[in-house]
Amino acid sequence: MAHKKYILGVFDDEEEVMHAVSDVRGQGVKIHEVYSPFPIHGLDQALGYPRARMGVPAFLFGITGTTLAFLLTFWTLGWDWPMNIGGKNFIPFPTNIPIVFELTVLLASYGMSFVFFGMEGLSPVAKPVIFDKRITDDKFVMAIELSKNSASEKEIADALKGSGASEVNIKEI
Amino acid sequence: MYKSHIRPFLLLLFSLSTLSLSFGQGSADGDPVAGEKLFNNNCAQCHAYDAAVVVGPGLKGIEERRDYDWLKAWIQNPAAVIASGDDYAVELYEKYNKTQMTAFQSFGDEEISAILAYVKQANEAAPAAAEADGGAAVAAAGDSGNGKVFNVILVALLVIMGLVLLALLAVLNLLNQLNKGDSEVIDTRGIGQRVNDGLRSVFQNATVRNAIIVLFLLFGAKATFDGLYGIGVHQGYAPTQPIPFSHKLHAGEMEISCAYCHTGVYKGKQAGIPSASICMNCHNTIKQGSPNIQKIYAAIENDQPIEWVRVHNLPDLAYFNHSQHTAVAGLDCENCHGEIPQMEVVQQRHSLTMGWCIDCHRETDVNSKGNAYYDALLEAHNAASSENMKVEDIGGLECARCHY
Amino acid sequence: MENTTKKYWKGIEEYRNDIEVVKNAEKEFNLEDLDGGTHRRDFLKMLGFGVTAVSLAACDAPVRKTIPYLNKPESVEPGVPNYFATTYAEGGEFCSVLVKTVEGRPIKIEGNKLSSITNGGVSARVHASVLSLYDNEKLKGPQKEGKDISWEDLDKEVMAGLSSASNIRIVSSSVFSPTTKKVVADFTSKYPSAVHVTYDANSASGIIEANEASFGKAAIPSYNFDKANVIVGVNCDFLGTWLSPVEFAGQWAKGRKLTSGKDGKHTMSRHYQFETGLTTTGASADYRGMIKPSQEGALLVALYNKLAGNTIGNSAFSDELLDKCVADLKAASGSALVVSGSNDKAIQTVVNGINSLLGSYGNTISFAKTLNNRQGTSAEVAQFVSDLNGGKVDAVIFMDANPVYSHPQGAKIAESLAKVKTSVSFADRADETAAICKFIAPAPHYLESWGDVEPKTGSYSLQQPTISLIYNTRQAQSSLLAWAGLDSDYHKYLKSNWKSNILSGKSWVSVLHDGVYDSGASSDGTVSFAGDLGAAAASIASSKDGGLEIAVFESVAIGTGNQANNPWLQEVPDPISKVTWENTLAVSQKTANELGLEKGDWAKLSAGGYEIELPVLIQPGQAHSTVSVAMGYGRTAAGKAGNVGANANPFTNGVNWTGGASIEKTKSGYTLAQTQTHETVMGRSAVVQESVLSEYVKDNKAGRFEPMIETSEGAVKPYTITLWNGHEKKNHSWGMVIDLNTCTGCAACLVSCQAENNVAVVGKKEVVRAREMHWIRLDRYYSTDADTEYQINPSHLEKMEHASENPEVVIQPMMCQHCSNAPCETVCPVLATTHSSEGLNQMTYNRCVGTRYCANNCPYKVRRFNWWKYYENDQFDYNMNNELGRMVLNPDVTVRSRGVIEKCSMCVQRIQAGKLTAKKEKRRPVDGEIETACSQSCPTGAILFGDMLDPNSRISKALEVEKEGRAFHVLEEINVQPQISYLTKIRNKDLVDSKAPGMHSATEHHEEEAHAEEEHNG
Amino acid sequence: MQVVSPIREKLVTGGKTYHDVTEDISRQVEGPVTKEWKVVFGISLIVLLYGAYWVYQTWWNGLGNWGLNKTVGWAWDITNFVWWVGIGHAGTLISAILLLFRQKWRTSINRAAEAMTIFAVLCAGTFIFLHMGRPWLAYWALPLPNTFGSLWVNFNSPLVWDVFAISTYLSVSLLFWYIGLIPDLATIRDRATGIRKTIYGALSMGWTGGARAWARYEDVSLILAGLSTPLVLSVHTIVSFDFATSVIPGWHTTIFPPYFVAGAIFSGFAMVQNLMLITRVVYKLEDYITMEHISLMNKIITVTGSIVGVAYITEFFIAAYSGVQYESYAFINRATGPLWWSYAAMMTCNVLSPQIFWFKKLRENIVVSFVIAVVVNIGMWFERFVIIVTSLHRDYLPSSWTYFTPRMGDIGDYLFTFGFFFVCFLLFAKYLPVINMAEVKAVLKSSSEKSEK
Repeated sequence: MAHKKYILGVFDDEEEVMHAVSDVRGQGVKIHEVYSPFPIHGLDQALGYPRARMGVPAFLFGITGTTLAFLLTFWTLGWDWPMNIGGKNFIPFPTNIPIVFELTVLLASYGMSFVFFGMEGLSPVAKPVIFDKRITDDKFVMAIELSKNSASEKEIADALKGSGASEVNIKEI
Repeated sequence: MYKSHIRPFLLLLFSLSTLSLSFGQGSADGDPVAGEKLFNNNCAQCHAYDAAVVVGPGLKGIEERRDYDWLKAWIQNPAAVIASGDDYAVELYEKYNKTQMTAFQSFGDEEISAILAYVKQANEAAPAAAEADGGAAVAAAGDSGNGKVFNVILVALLVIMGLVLLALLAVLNLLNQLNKGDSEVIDTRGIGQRVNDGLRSVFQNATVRNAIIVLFLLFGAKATFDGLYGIGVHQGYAPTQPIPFSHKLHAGEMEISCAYCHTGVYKGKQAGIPSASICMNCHNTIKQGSPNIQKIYAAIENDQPIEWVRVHNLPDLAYFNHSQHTAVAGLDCENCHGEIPQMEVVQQRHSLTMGWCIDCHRETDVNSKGNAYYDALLEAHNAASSENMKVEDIGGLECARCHY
Repeated sequence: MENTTKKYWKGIEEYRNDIEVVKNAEKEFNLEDLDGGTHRRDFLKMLGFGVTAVSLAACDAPVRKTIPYLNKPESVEPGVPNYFATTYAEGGEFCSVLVKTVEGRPIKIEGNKLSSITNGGVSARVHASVLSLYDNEKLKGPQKEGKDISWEDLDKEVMAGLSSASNIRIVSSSVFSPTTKKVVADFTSKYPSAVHVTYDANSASGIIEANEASFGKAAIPSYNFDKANVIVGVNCDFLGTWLSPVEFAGQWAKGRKLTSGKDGKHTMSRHYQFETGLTTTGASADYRGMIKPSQEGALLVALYNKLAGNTIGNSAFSDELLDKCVADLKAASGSALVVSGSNDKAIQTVVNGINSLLGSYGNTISFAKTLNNRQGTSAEVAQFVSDLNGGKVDAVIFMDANPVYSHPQGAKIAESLAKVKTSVSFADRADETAAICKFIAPAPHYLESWGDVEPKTGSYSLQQPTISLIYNTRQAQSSLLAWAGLDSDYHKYLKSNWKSNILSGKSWVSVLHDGVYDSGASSDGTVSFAGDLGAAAASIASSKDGGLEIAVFESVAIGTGNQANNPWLQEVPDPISKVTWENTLAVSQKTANELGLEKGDWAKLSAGGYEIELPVLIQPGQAHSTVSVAMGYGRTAAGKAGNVGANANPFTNGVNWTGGASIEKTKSGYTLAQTQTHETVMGRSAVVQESVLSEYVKDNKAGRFEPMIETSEGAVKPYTITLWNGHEKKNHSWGMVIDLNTCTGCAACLVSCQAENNVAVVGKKEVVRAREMHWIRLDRYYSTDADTEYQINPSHLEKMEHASENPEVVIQPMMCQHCSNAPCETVCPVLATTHSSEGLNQMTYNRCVGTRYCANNCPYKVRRFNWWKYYENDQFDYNMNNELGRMVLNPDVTVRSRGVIEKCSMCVQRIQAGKLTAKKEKRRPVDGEIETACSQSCPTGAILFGDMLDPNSRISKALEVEKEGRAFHVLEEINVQPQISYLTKIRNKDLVDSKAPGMHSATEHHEEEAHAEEEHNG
Repeated sequence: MQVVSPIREKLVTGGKTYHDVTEDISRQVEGPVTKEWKVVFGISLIVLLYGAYWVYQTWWNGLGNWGLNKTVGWAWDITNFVWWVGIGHAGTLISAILLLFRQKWRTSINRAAEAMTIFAVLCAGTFIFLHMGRPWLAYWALPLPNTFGSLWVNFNSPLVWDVFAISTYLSVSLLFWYIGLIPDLATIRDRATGIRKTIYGALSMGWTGGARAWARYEDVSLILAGLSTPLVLSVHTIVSFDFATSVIPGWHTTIFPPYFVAGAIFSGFAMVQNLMLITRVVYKLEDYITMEHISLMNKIITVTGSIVGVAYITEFFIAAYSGVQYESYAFINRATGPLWWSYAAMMTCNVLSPQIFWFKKLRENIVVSFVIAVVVNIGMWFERFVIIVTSLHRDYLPSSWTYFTPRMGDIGDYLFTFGFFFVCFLLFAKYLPVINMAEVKAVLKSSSEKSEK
């Protein structure tokens, strides 16, 4: 497989990288991704990403949990094996509400998290592309894939330098 | 779930035959219903009610052959009748290999006339009964057939699943190639190689690999789970017994009633393992020479009971009463023990797990007919429901029915 | 164990081989208990149908062997119990019983309803006797000087000794068996020097001697408590231990039963009790006075004087209560009964005088049939002791007697006994006396024996073996016959004696079947009093106040101590003090304060040169300046369970009390093994409801506490408010009605339940930690002097915790209430406890994971947790820790494993069995056919069990009238809807005298104050 | 609401740069274990092993090793359970609620607090198993299909609710904690070599720190916080149902849910305070865990302590006002009965002792803060003991009234959980970053104009 060539602009400050993003994008350069040691608010909008809608899977999984919990409690004690428990009705309502709540939360949180892991390809066996080891320390890296841009390597590197990158590196992956 | 659909049918047949029997008029003033029970428990292992010879002569027409007083004397103490030099008695004794009939001293007029009434009535009703037997056999055959059908469906499903998998792989392979954009390139690999490569590429896909790992874990967990629940379930257990007693011979061919040896089965909690003395009722004359029969002799001489191996073991925490299921519910032994009369070596046919018990209690109708205990219950049930009254409906699923 | 298993069963071939190995001891987890090896097979070969398990390989199915009978007895069907009628007769106590045997082993004692004396009542000790059968500390065979000997050798040596003896004594407890008497006579005719000495550990010598002097009849008459309208007991625990308590309790209860409704019985006897220590009789009495033992005589003399209007002697005794009592007695002439438990001839003479004055003879007392179970007199015992000490006796045989332990001069007897040339004991173990005897010819337990008794003239009761001999033992009668040179087959002897002397043509088999036989014989019962009252009064007057007096009493559980090694009995809480596993020094709070004693102290009690050290019990109702100590404890050779407490017999002094005692505190900080530590009911009228007769007559609901819940529609009854639809009971609705009026707290139900339900014994240490396992308990509440009106005031609540000086007592049997809205069921996470459609709260042990939430959430605190494994555990070395002791286990009830909850199941195994019987016979169960262990054994019929849906059952009928009367549910206001109803306790007391909660407000305030003052003065 | 204002002290002092943050916090993960760590770990391990001996005793021989009896069926076991669950509330609460309220000061402490939550909940879970008579059958409390029929579980039972609540809470807390750890694990991965790189690499699940991932990450964190907040409140509510739904006077109280939750926050913050103060000294993190943090924590402790105090008084009022004899007796007995000393201990430790934080001097005194936090935890233990034991030991029928005396088994099993907790916490502190580097970096500027290069 052919290696892809990336031009990396390394920044020292989150504000600089924010400015750089609009700068670089303004010059018509397609940014592959911006990496940072911590979340930078507004960066995703600046990069033109759609809003992260993690609430959708959370809601779907949550509603699944609610349904499952109701079905489980009603079916087991109401239909499968009704038992006289302390003179109460066979169907455990509303005494099943805590169960329903807990299962809703459990499924929502795990479902959402696993969807997140899946979307980001996070898994213990994942082989991440690390452009710069300092990303997780104190550097902010803007990666630009050369092949996806019409501009030349030099142009892009200059653009990066111009918007405040402390270094510009090139990496083939 | 377990073959329960034939049970009502059998029950129906059983009750029909009983019904027809009870409507027949007995010649003697005995009660043929009581007589049937007595006959089955005491006589049937050596005598047939018809003309067939089992150990002793068939009883068809016995009242024509001998008068009542003679019969009474004979039943109560055959040895005395033989000793008295009665011709018929001595002849009988000689004819049947000098096998002396067991004495039934406790039988009075009531019992004897009841048995005689039953014999007579049974012979009259024999054709009907034969029909009933046939019906039952058919039902049993249908049942085992069902099991096979189920297996066939399973295998078929598996095959279909395999085919679907192959098809999917092929599609995937095609897509893969299209994706690579080299569809025009003529694939020079052999078909085996292609499948191989296709499979490899599939397995190299992280998602597929993860999915397989997850599936494997799930199946592993399920298998462990099932295995753990299977601990203590000994379905199919068929231990070797100290004496290779054949139920097929005794219960099957000889048609000895179960209750003759398992004396407690209609009376109490345990069916009971027969004492050596019960074996000796017949085997003091029959097959004396067999080395296995000699073991019984040895046991009696050495005063050392035979140590049988229990086949059906319920945990001690479960209370099971045979008489509840036999005498009250009217179930056949086969319901739980399988087709014992066909078993050379007795085997535990059912899982005997609680789930198995519960399933039966959910699906079995209460044998409420003619039992005043259930009258009010039945009335209340029928008023509220159009379905038959199941064991479940009278508390058959409650914990303290079996656990206390 | 390995070596002994074989020995247990040696005698078995002689009888039927019909004993089953204990199957249920290995319940639940213990599948691989069997250790293989040949000894076990040998053991099993002699047994009948047995189930056991050998684990061959860990993964394989455990091979369970099933061993059938070699030759099955016709009467035995594995799993189907058989019942045999027999008779408990030990140490002068008797009871006609039915014995439930399963595969040849007796597992439960039930009352024989055919008996005209005990009427199906059974006492705690009789119930427990089935466990004594399986005591593995009994002798396995005859012994000579501690070494095993064969019966032949023993016979030879004993006969040699007897023939050379010139002065033989047979010492036995009262022999009321006609055939045994004949055996003794036969023996005596062979050995003319033999003298039969009747020695009762707790004798009624005083009554016998007084009756001889008063009426010329050296016997105990029959008492009819049911015919008495006024009963006066003076230190006489006739409901617990005196003479024939099961019979008396039944009679007494007849006079105490009340029924509500228009046509109900609204009368009851009035019962006065004057006593030293608080007994179950005193607790059940309407009026109770506290007297010192030295005052017994004075009280009776004063009573006589007041009744007769003339003076037989001076009496310093005066008491308001006595005056009241006199008035009532006078009014009830002809239907009054005065009894005294004293062993003093003079006192009993005065009692005879009083009874004859009241016209009791022929009415409430009858000599037409005498009570034969106490025959010993102190004179003949004294003669024997002096002969023995004087070295005049050269051969002595002890039969059901243990004087070295139980006689006040036991130590001296032991010394002299060692010098006797030939001494034999028939004891089942090397007890205190037998250990000193040269020979022990162990007699089997009564359940292994033939025999007969004639407890009352013309009323016989037969004994038959219900199990073959467990050890190599021989009946005492057989031994005596053998030594007399006769055929030692006592069965044959008994049968022939009955055929020729007793049966008068009746069938032996039918009598044996029934177990009892009434010949109708009676003597002329008319008597006229000819006692010397003056002399008696003079003798009484000479006995002076003894300062600190020790009263020795027989406890309900242990009695005279002959069954001391019975762990069931040791763990029975005393009906009053609730102490288990030991005897105590009971003193009143006032005396304790004076003597500087406190709860938790141990003290040394000494009098007449003898001293014992025991824990102190502060006992409400105990007379001041007295100490009560139970006899029957302090055995040294009873066994592991029995050697507890201290021996109080030397204090008996022939009359059960000693004066001039001193007490000295030795240590403190001890916790008594009490099952109930709180004294009062804290004014909780939802728990105990009581009233007095006069109020009850006016209003059947007197004393009832009926909680109402305020709603928007006004006040409604609690059960009308519910969130749930409830579940209809269609088939049966099992329930109980418990009459607080007739419950005496005798603990028969408790032991019966323990036997029926395999309830574990936990031992003293665990009782101290409040972990006893009993499924039924007898809550005992004392009244308090504090105002019982509830106030939010800590200091007042603290006052409510203290019992009155002489409290009124309520005893309330408490077991699982089988609530229809059971709080325990709701909280169980795993559905181990659910409700049946027949109203039972079902506890499924094998589902239980042991969170104990149910126990916490039980408002009645009736659930018991298995803190340890109580079987096959050396930490709990009681009956469930040995092969033999486990034979008593009921095969129909699971032995609970460690870590599960258990509780009263309302004997569901019996319900199921009863229903099955009915189903087999195609009918509905008949009322009374199914009985729980507790209801069945209650001598007073206080517990009534039945199907509340069966309109013809006794319980339905009782509830029908009592619903608007005495029936109440405990804690009705929390709306758990129990299946158990209680009937209010009604005392035949004047309203002003009542201490019951709520009764105060019914009377005028000043009256109450005046009365309180009176109480203090009295 | 706390708002970061210019006059406030900096959240992180000492003028740290991003790299300093990485260095300071990764140092302890990467460096060799210190002597202090070894000593403390050794002690914890000894305590754990000693406790394990008693756990073995209770499991092998039975619950008889405890001081329980027929009347008091729960005492130390459930007291410890509720206590640990209560402590376990602080972590998720700090992370979740403070995240929702955008309280930035949480960043320095949330990691340790969440870890503490998990270990505390595990300790609580230990008691769920320990208190069972037959713990090997604990799985019966789960609704698994089985060969018994299938026999299910009782969804009416608060214990089943507990099973669901505690397991959900543990799972979700673990998830929350772990998701928070991922970026920091990546930091360590990128600094590490060899096997450590592999391990931390696997643990960090391939985190790269891309903007898209961060955006989703933030969203996930926020939603998880949103889910965890009611979850946290529900857990102790459900734990309180164990008591509130029963019929036992003293337990049967509707005030329990809020009162338990307040108590849980109270004890949880106290425990966080304790651990924080220790970690701060041991790992020299004074610049991250500042006096501001300590002071804020103390204020919360005072507030929740007072809420709990109000609840205690309300209970008494309700008991008296209800007119129910059993109810009012239960409370009078609490305060004046045989176990009055436990009530006194509870009142002193929980209600009175935190009031000293009204004084700023004391609030900002580290020793006082530490001592009071310990006292509060003792007090909260007594609170549960009071609720459980005093209610049980004298309930409806006076005949069953008993007293409770602990035995060695009670103490040993409690020690076991202490050993377990500290061993786990020390391992965590050694092998994982105790402070959320990513979050601290994000707030570095919240208080400083511009981080120095």
